[in-house]
Amino acid sequence: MATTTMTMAKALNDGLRRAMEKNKKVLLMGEDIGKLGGVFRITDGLQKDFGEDRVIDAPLAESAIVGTAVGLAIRGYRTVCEIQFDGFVYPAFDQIVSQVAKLHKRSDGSYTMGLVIRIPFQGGIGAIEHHSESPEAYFAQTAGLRVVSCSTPNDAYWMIQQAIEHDDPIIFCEPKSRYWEKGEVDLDTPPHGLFDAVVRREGSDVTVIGYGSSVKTILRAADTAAAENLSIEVIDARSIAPLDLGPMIKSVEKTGRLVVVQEAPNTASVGSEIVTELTERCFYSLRAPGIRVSGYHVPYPPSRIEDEYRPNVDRILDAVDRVMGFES
Amino acid sequence: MATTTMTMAKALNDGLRRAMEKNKKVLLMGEDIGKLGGVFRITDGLQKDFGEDRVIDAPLAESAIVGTAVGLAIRGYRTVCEIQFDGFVYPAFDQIVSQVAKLHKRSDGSYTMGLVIRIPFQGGIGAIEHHSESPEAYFAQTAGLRVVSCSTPNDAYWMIQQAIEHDDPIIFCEPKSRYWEKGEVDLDTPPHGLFDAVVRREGSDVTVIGYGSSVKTILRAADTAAAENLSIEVIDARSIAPLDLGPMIKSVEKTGRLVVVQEAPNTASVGSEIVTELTERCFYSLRAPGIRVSGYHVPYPPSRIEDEYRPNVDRILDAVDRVMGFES
Amino acid sequence: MIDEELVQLLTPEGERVSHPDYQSTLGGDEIFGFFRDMAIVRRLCNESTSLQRQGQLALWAPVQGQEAAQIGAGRALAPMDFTFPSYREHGIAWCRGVPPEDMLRIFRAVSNGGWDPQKYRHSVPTVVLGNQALHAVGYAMGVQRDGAEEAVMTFFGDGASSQGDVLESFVWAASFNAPVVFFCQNNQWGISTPSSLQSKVPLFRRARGFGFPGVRVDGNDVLAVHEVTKRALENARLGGGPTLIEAYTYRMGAHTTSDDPTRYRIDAEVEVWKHRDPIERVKSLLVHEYGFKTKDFDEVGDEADVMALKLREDVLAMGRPDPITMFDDVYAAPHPLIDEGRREMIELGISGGSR
Amino acid sequence: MIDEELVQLLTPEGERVSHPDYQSTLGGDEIFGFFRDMAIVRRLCNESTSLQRQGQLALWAPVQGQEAAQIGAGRALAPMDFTFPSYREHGIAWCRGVPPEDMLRIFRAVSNGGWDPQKYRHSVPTVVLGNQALHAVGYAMGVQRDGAEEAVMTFFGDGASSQGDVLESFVWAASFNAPVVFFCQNNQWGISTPSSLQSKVPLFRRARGFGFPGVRVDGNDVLAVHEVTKRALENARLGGGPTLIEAYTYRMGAHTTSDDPTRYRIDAEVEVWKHRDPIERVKSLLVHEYGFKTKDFDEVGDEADVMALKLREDVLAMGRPDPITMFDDVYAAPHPLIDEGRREMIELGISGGSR
Ligand SMILES: Cc1ncc(C[n+]2csc(CCOP(=O)(O)OP(=O)(O)O)c2C)c(N)n1
Ligand SMILES: Cc1ncc(C[n+]2csc(CCOP(=O)(O)OP(=O)(O)O)c2C)c(N)n1
Ligand SMILES: [Mg+2]
Ligand SMILES: [Mg+2]
Repeated sequence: MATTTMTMAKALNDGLRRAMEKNKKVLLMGEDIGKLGGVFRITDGLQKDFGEDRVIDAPLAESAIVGTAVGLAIRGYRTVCEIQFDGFVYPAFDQIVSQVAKLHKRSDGSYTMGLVIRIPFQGGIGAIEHHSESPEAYFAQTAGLRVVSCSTPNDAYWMIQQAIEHDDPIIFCEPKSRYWEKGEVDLDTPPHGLFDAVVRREGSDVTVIGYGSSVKTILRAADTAAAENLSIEVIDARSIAPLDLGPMIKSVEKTGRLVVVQEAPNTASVGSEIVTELTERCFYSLRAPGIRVSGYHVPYPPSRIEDEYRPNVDRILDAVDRVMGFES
Repeated sequence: MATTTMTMAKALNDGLRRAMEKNKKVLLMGEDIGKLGGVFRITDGLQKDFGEDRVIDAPLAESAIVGTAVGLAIRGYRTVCEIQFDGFVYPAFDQIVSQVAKLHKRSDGSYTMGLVIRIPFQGGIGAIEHHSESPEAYFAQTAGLRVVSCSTPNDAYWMIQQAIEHDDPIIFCEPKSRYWEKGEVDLDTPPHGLFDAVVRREGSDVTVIGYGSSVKTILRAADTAAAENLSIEVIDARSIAPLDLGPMIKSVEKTGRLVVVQEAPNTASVGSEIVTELTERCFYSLRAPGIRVSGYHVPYPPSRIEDEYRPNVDRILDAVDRVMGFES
Repeated sequence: MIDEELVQLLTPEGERVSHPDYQSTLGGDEIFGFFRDMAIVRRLCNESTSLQRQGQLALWAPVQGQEAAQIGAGRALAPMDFTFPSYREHGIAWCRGVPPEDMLRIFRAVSNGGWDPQKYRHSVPTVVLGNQALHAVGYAMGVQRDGAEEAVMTFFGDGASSQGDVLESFVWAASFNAPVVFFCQNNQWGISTPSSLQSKVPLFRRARGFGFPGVRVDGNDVLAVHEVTKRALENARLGGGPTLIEAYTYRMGAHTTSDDPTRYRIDAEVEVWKHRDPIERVKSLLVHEYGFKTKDFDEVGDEADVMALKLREDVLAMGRPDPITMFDDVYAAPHPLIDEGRREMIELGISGGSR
Repeated sequence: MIDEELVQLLTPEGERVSHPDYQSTLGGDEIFGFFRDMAIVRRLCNESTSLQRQGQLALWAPVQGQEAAQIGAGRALAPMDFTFPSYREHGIAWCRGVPPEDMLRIFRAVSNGGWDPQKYRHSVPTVVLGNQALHAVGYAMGVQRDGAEEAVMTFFGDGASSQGDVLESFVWAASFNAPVVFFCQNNQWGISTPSSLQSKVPLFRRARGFGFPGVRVDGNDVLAVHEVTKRALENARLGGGPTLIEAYTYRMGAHTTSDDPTRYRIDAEVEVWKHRDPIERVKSLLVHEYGFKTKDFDEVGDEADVMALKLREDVLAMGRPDPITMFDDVYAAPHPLIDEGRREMIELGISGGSR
């Protein structure tokens, strides 16, 4: 097993490179992704190596980035669109919801909507407004789309390749605050299927589920809790839509307690969905209601106070305490 | 008490008229709302009476309809935007999510975002694609917005006026399949606050919550159930965001069983939100998990089979049976 | 309509006029072929309207008045070209070989599409105004990358020309010099909205400001439309980049069968345009210049009747789809919520689950 | 830059040139005022850059090179006009009277806005490219309805000119003949994207195709920008409708302090533009034509230093907001989720709840 250590940013870069080497129909398109390599340098060097026809610097219009990727998909190309920041995906919302999500169906399967929309999402980098949002629920809600998120370099490396190979359109959410953290990457074998939830840490008292940047925060909370003899099982959802409920059900049946962590606000969120589904399926096992730890119901705040907006170790542990204390 | 009988379409028309008479700053803007009176005739006659400056026929661009309404709000006008059909609100999504929802905050309260976005939503009229969608969760999720829906002519008459008077931006969802159904309208007194949930029928065995077109379907299901001695309490959520949880909690504490009905698919939906919130708040009262009856996770189907997509009496009763049978 | 900027080769009376840049080199048989196409499409439209009135269709979007625009353009296409229509391009679909009954599936509300777009190289209808213009540009960028000598054409209305997606597609087509022809049918109305609200100046001029040529053509003159489109497509195929064609025409009927145009437009306007009927003028040319006879036209009428009869039969035979088909082709790969939905539908007895 | 279509009144060397349509009637004191504004704005920009380097700001978007475009335009505004900026319009904000420290609140990441837009009649920064153009048109439609003689101006870049919202705002401004001036600062770059990717033809020409005039002005010539903008604003106030002004200029610095322009542009290009510095040329004019002296310029330098010192102090004094302020002004009316959030924050001890 050839493993190597790299950042998530590099893992994505390598994953994209490998996908482009494998399949000549794979294109990249986005704002500033060429010479600049993207504002996060995820596509660094790829235009130099694959040319301007395959790594396409886009005029500044997100609806057009996605809309032309649809046309390219119809022509048999696989385009990986880079949305520069989460808050700039909304101009493309119409194309995503009305076309990307529905054209396979509308054409009775004639069109393959093989395209990936990469979105650096969630906060934590001290950015100004519109650069720290968590729009995943908008897409999770939309039939016809799939939504995934990576939380480690290894996942990033493999999931981006799996997403590009997949025939359905995929919203690929990258936790930008983790881009520069390093981890082991296995260059030979993908660790999991693209749509698998994964238990990141076993535990017996409470199940805590999250995705993207939250996973590491939850793991930290689990460390702290362990010091107090509280055993947290940590699940990385990875696939936000569809949810891989199997491992989650198994866990909740074991622990009887559930906390879901996300940076998006509560209302009609992925967290609400996880709680609802698991409550329906594990009703008799649950010894307390499932609780969400989320961003507050406000526009993402100025980043000097973003740490108080985003779920942190304290808030997660507080929620854990609440579900633990429910019966006592 | 002056009451009169009229359709929901007429009630909305009268409500708009009254709001325009009361406040000269109220404008209407939308596609075909002038001479044609809108494709549903909700604005019938209003341009004739209030002039082209107050009832503005828009060039065909939804982002511009909402974006200019933002500018008008900054200038002190209150614009009621008509989106012709649910499926055509997405081009305006960016303006709604990034500007309408956030400008009051961004300006530290200096800007009042008093505007109403009317969306004829949900299916049931035998239309072609994009004319029958239920986009409410996208907006419910978005901090800074409020989302309401009327289910009767009386509510339509009053809620549209209350929405126009309200200082926050409001997504006003009109159940288009009910436009032509008649009901009593009290011309003197509003029946409820804009954000109040209302018990439409008292019952003791199961709480069934819905909004918009679903309310009448649920009431029909309750009739059928009553014949079998099953007592359903029917709640019209009316305010989709924020939810008025008080009456819902009271009801679930009484019945111990919960079903939520919506035309939108399940994932990260308003239904998921209602179930999650009520499970958290009524955990010990619930004798079965809350269940959603929703549209399926598919693009809205061709309308010849829409009745099998939308929650109908049978599917509601099936869900009621399931929550009733849970313990037995 | 006396307009220097308007390319016209045939007057409303069916007389040829010369144009400095365009001339038609078509022979009588070819022109008769256009007549035939237009007559059949009109018949198809009338039959569909009556099917709708009889409750057999949920809706119909009439194309009457725009036959020359669509046949002139559609017949300029090469087989390998690809087209991205809006919802009113029945004439284009006809030229692409889409079976008439397939065109009606969406209007009978049994499908959201209706035909195999890859087979006919003609995309499924796009109902959201303007979305398809970007698809066309993207497809054209694919053509470029394949080094293929193919053109792409997309269709939208005067109303849709105000949508951001159409305007962004102009930016992109120019930036990438994409082999795409934008075909805007300015039929003077977008439901009740007059085209003057979308633009105070002729729409075709918009292209120039984006850096590519725009042409206004008499959309009721099949010969002019054909020449202008042929030239634009050839130019695109040879790497010359995009063109915007504004076909100046008129929507003779209602927006759709749900619409009531008497609420917003005056009869006199419709009357004026009746004299510019696209079929009459070419018929007149065929009679006077090429000596076609009543018999010849009657034969086309008969052919159209046969088509219409078959169309009617086909439509009536289109049953209600099994509801479980709503789960087909939502995703290319298995999906748990699709499986769950199918299972529920079968359990509830809504569908037998046969497929 | 030798371009017939470019309105220029002052060469890079500071020599006057005549133009058939525009001439400046300003006196020396007024021109010196412009110099002062530009010098102070440049100082503000430099101070902010250094504050960012010292870790006191999260980000800064430099305006260096664009001072003439912004001061020329900003000083053409009347007090009652209303302006809708993007994120780089520090010069416009300066002209509107926004206190410099307020401009920096967003960059210190303590606010998403920073000033009271109604007070200064200058909207808060719009970060989503192009959104503000529609707000400006809407506001202008309000001005029309009020029968007021006011103009509205909105600012965006060459990059943003490709966004659907900007293009739709052109459609609407033309349709409603709105009293709005679109001021596009073509600074040649949108982060790493050259303006040639947004348009193959000069951007100002786009307006004509939408039915209103476009003008390209030397954006480094404060006199020309001032005259062109003044004319466009007057025209708007008097019911003449919209104008697009393309101020042809250059972003001398990085896109923001997070950007590394060496990755995508060559030094030689920057060098060329150094010789077109907007401040140098007006200084030269002031010296040679009006006899201003080193002392006069030094005084402005001193004034700028005072401003910069105060700015630094003000910024350093800007503490971290109490987290509970995130719940303020989300809604105008009470909202249960806001109450709940506040409560939770107090219970968790994150905030004392003081306000
Ligand atoms: C984004 C969007 N908004 C609104 C509609 C509703 N709508 C359908 S057709 C139409 C008018 C379109 O006019 P035009 O583009 O001129 O095409 P025509 O119908 O005349 O062929 C409208 C407003 C839509 N389909 N899509
Ligand atoms: C809708 C949207 N997409 C992407 C971005 C990210 N972004 C910020 S500035 C910028 C470049 C803008 O260039 P231009 O309009 O020329 O303005 P300039 O920065 O040169 O002043 C980009 C791509 C954004 N802010 N909004
Ligand atoms: Mg039209
Ligand atoms: Mg720029």
